[in-house]
Amino acid sequence: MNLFRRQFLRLTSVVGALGVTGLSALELVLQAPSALAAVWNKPGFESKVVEEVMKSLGATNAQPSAEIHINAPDIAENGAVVPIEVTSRINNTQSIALIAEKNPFPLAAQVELLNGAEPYFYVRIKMGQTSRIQVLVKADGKFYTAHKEIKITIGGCG
Amino acid sequence: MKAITDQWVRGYRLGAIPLLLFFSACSQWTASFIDVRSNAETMVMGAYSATPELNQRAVQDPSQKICSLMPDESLTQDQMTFVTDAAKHSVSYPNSGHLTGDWKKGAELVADGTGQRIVNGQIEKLARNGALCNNCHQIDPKEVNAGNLGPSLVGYAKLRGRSETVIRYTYEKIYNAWAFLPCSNMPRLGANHFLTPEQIADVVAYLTDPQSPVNAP
Amino acid sequence: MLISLFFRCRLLNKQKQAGFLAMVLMLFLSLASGLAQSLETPQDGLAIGRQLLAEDNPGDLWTERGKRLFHSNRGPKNKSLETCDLGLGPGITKGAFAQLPRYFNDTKSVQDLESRLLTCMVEIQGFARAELISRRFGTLDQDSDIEALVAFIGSDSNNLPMNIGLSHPLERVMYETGKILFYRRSGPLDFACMTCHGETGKRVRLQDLPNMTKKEEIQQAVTTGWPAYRGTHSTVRTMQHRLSDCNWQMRLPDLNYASDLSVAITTFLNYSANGGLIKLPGVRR
Amino acid sequence: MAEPMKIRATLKNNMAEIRVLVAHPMETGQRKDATGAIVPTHFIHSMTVHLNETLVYDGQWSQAISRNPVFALRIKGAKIGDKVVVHWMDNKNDKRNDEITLQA
Repeated sequence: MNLFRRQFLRLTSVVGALGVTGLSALELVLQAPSALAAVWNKPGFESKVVEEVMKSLGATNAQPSAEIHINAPDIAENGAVVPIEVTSRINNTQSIALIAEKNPFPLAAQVELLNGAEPYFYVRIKMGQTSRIQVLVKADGKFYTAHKEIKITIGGCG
Repeated sequence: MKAITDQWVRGYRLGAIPLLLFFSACSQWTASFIDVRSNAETMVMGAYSATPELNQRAVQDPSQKICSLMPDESLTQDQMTFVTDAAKHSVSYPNSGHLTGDWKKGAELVADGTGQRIVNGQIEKLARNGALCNNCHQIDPKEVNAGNLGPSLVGYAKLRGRSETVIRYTYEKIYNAWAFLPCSNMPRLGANHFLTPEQIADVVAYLTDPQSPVNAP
Repeated sequence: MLISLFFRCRLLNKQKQAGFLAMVLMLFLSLASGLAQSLETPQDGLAIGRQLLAEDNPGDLWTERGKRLFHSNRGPKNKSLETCDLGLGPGITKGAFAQLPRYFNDTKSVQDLESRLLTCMVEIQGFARAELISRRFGTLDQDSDIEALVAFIGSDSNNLPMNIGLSHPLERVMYETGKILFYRRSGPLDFACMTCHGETGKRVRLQDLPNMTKKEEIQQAVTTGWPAYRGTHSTVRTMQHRLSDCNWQMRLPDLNYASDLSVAITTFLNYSANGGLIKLPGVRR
Repeated sequence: MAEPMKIRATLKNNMAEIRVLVAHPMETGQRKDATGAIVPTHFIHSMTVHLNETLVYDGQWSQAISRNPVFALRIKGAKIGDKVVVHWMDNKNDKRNDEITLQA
């Protein structure tokens, strides 16, 4: 069973028990184009603490890996658009998650790569301040991690 | 006030554009007929709709006029003397008589690129203007966000010492750079009332104090 | 050391000399490249980010929206812009940007893309000029139609060379006046355009400043410049916005939208960029 | 209401690279508008990609993704004529599907 499906089960039971309204996990799943689409990792995305994000992913024991390559600027001249490209060379990479440690909500994205999708990830994120970004890769059920410091500057003359 | 506004508007209306329309019927040589320089001034008057006081910023003082050199022009000896003399006479000093202030205050000023900008007719509300230095100069060797329009000032006092002559030169250079190099790119920060004499003294301290990161070993 | 090597060279016979020179050259190159690597300029740390940001341009979304806006019936008169003459005939957008600013007979004036759009949107679609001007620059709360239209029309000259004719006398006047304005210093900071854009390799903070007195640089600046997607603003900005922004940094009052001054400077710059291949919208910080 | 996405695809040696531009405000819930009122959180939380009928990319996003999002993915074993379908949904239940057919 993969990471997100497990979460799906856990979350739907939470939703069921608490009767959470609004953006309900169950609703999301029902509206997604495929029954396989993951449910939103609410505890992870709404957490303000990196450790709790890791817990939500089940990645507390992630091992550092040199097989995760992060291509991102050392200095970003605009915190509103920080491009981050990740390539994993770890066999059987299943998912990639991105954490900007000093953001108000550190977990920025998590992506499950299935059925031929390469262990590759690219997205642009907002960063409020200079911070370390952490990448978590799940492969063969185990978690691996790599990180990079990105300095955010105020460009222009200001 | 009203009179100035009227003059502003009238200046534009009576300006070169209607004249150009008249000439445009003629031929290729129109451009050589009309005085493009006064046409440029007319356009400046038509480009801004702020209060007369703010519009006045776009009007050139005699030194700015001289310093607006076109690529094929160079300063005459008389112009050079005029600009330099005007600059030397402009300099005033802090009431305290001290040309060096607090280098830590100077550090904040140097990194600050804001002040006196206008949006929707309003000048930005700030406690003080920044000194804008890092826009163009590398000064603290560790500052990443620094420009290079001006020379690097890293190790300023290590290279020059901090004699009274150096300190006086530094103060006056920031106050009015044109006193030393007429028409240089550097703004006349003191003479244009962008910085106060006390703020300039703080920046001088930042450049020359042995404790300042600028002069770190 | 190089000097002593040079003198030794002279003592060698010609065959050896060639080999020796090659060796010296290699030594020099390796020293130079080593030096280049050890020099840590801030630009090195920025390079990856700039490269990645240039790869995908959200400005393309503005281009698409602008195209839809151009062809749809809008405004109090419920008309499209398909009768708008941008200089090449009613509704012709392909290649129009490459020849702007230009003289228009109906308004008896030289107009850049934006002042021309204002004319069309007022005359053809019936929009109020003041209303259009108040919404000229998009904000995070409200998109600007003009920014989208400019992205579309600009991109419809892609792969064509900039080709300003200055065939009408008034265009020549605009060019000459724009040139004077480019060098004109004023304001509390004594700046002219030239102050920042007259030398190669200069930056204000971390932002590279194109040298507008050098052909290749001005071509690059104009043909890949504005309209451009501004990352910090999350929208496409136009040339009028660029001039307005420079003007703001120069501590001058708000520059009137589509003022003669702005058209004159644009005429000077665009003419100087003639021959450069257009690739719009650009991408900027 | 949502604007179409812009999808670019290149196909080389059975490897497709898909690059996507999305028009979306991605509001963090921390910004104030011109009147000083807080703009409510509004962001895409689900981004999926199907190759033909098969789910290949199952993304969950937060409000930290930049305004007008840009993302990319690579798919092995793709061929000419394959259909790539991109779908997003945001926290206001606004959603959008766009597709592209792979070409040589």
